[in-house]
Amino acid sequence: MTILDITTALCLTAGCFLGITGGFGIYRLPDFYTRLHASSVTDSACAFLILFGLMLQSGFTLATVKLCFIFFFLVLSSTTATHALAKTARSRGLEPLLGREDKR
Amino acid sequence: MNWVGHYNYWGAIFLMMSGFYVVISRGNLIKKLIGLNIFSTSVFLLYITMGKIKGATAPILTEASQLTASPQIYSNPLPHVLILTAIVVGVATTAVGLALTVRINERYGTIEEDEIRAKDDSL
Amino acid sequence: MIHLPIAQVIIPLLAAPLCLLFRSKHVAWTIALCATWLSFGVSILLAIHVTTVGPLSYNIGGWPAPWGISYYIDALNAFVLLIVSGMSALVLPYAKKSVEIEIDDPSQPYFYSLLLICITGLLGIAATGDAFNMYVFLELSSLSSYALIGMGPRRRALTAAYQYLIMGTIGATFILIGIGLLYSLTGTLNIHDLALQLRVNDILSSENRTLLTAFAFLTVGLSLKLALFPLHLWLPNAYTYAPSVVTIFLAATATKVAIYMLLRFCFGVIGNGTVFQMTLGKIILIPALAAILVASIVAIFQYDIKRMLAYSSIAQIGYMILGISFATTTGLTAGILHMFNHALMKGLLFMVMGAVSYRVGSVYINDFRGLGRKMPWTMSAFVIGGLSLMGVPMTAGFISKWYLVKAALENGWWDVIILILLGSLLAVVYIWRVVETAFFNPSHEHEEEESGEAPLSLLIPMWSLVIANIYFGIDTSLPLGLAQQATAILMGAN
Amino acid sequence: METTIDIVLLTFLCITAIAIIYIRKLFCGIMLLGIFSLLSACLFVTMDAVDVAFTEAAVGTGISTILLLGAMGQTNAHEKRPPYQPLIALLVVLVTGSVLVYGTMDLPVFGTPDAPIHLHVAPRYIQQSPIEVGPPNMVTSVLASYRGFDTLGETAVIFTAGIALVALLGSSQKKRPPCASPPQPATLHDHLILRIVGKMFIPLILLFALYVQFHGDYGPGGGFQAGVIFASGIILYSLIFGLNTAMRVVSPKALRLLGSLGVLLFGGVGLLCIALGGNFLDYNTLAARPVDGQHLGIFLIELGVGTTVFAIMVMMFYAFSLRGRNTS
Repeated sequence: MTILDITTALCLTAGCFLGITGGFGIYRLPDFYTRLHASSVTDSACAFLILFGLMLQSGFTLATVKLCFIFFFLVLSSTTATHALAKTARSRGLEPLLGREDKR
Repeated sequence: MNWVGHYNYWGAIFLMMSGFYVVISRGNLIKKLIGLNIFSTSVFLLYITMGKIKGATAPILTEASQLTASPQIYSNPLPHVLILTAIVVGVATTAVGLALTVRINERYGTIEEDEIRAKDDSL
Repeated sequence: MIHLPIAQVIIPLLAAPLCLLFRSKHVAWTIALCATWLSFGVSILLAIHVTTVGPLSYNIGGWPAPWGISYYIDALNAFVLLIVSGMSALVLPYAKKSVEIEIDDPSQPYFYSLLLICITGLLGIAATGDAFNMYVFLELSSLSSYALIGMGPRRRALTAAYQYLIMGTIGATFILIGIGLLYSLTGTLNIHDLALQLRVNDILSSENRTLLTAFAFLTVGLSLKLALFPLHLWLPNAYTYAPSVVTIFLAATATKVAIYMLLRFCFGVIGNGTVFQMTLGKIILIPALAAILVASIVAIFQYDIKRMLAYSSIAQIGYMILGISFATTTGLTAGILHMFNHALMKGLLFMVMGAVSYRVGSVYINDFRGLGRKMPWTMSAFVIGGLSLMGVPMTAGFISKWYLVKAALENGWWDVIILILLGSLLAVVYIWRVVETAFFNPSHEHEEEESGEAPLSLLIPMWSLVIANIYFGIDTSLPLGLAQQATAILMGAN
Repeated sequence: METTIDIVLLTFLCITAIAIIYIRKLFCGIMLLGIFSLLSACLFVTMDAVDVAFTEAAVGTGISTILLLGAMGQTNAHEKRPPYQPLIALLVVLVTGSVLVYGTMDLPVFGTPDAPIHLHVAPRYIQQSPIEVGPPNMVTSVLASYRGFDTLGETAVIFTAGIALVALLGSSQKKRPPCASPPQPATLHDHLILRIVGKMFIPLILLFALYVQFHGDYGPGGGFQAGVIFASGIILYSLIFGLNTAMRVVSPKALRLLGSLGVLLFGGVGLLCIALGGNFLDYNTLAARPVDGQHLGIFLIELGVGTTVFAIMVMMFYAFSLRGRNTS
């Protein structure tokens, strides 16, 4: 059990935890915009932690380069997707539920 | 406990049957196609299950495997090839089915089987 | 010469994309015509080769049989290839005029391309010696026929095509499961190797549950494809609403090819005289008899004549399956022979329907009033086709019915013989209905528009089938010889 | 470990399937189908079928979903409750399922190395294909060489689907009254972020497609997957910059041409082999050394497959979106 392994384990555990939190959030949070927050947790921190954990294991190989590519792709695509979702929801007239006193 | 080893087949069979159920019990034309997709994907699962060997790797020769002394076990590549073809057939069928659905919707104004039948009978 | 088996399939396959390269419908039609006649020529050469020299095998890619895909042409394959390519060669000259009024101009190249692919698929099934390759080509032919049916002029063509697509795909998936289970038992996909491995590994003699299931799935899947009685629901609509040309072609060939697959798997793979086959024969006997009776009775009550003929097709498929279910030499010969004869007569009858709808616009029974005088050639072709369907001596239909009765006699199944004759009697009833309307009922007075005889390009293919129907009713040596050879191969497979 | 992942994925798949049965919103159903495909792709990876997983992910989650959504957008997004109790359906399914379970009783246990299918034909593929054919990826050698004819059939199938779609959906376009000014299609043109990110992504997607096309010998991939990915690049382009722009980049006419040419290239290689004295698709004849010939042959037919698949996939997308625009 080297220090690398321990770091990997920590990263993966944290990533998994965040992933589960994200899923739980999507299920429990009340409206679209808050759920968007939950899903972006999964998209960003969770994915990053898991990828980083895996990179530590693969060392300086082609696999790491590929993981880097995935990371790069995720950073771009997930942020853009979230943006597109939010924008579409807004332009279709979906009102946020939280913060409106009459609904709560 | 010989039969427990078949769990993977049974999982595939359960999925197959749920797809089959959707196809024959639902009246919505798109839903039927969704069911058909599940049905065929699960058949693919059945094939791939047959080709798997425990402890084997994907049937791609790597340099690392050539260096080791012990001969590497590979899973059977033939089912993979068959399923690659079958996936293509599946998506082709789905596409044609959807094209028909779109046309039916244009001519009948609905994609529910019973409503279509009612419109045909009323003529 | 050695490349004949592959040429058979590859000519129409490559002609299909060629059709699309040129926008013109005339060019597309010409390409399709050339391709079908070429492949018809190839199939004749193949039949000659098979009868004189013997079976022909061809390793695609140069890989020997169980590893690569190989084509294997014996008498049965050659016979089916002859039916399919012969019918397609007759249908294409017919298609030109008929398609012109039923399909709009920009779609015509696509139509011919799809038709060629459908032909390719059916030829591919009949030529290949590889179970999975069979599945691929089965899907190729089915996929194109869904689209072809959906191109029919009325809106119900779409629902018919959709229904066919769903049932056909379920059938194909069942076949895929069956092939997969067979593969898992033997490790091979080549049909002859399958038969060999089943014997070598002693799977046949033991009551192997997987083998039983594999055949159950293959049989049900193929029954869906060949429209055996309770699974026939897609057929009447598909045949009724498809464009005339497609109906002619599919009615004459598609179900026959599915029957060929059934024969290949049930006799070619598991061999003759096994327990499986006996059970299978008994199981498919009931739906076959039910098909003959029920479908014939339903046919009597149809007003749309195309639909009537579609139901009659289901009944005729019943005859073929009946012959197979005897599992005797005579029975099989009868079944295989009826594949050929039914292609001749149903092709002819649907060609008449195409000509009528070309001139009159629809094929309801009322539209047939007085047609006997207006379109004498067309309607007399109908009469001859009808006679052949009933099984009157001197027509092709008689020969297969005769062999069927003979097979039943050998088994001593008197009740079956009575049912066969009853089926013929019912055919008399529904054919007579049309003949009576056409020849003895006066036409509508108010209808003054001149609907004369069908154009020559429709009449010539039609009358070549008339001649074939009579010729093969008198000189039976060609189909009977091939059918007997095929039977000998199937029965001697063990 | 493998078994655990396997069981977990199977459980997920079962849950998804049950959800699809119950859910009535078609949109959710389609999305769940995408998830189903992705999960089964993962399962394929655990069962060593990487090529299959790749294709399933590209087709099941990508193209199928796009096509289904395209069709749904033009029809109804909600499924009505069936008017009858589907008891018969349930019965049929139960009978079929139990027959299948009965049939698996005599199958070899999952994962045993001495099952018949591992003993008879496959060993030659595994042992000889690197020598006889060349590519380290055995799936590619079986797909393109040993069973190359199946692949030709597969290419023909996809070609058929494409022309069937055009024949069915493109036929009655002329009957519609031409609009004086083409209505502005709903694109994401005003979305700055999407446009910029899209511009960054599309070249990468196309590059990746080419990598998959030419790397298929060494890793998972090949003509089919490459074609699908290339097509998805174009589809993304048309989503962002509008259908009209995309159709100026890749016109439907060019697609029809490419689709036909791909099949013809494949068949042409086969015919060339005959001309050079071999059997149909016998690549050994293509070069002096058999292995070189195999290499060249596989390269060419993969190119044919890729071209056709790319053309037909984009063609299908165009057919659906043009139809949608005309009806709306």
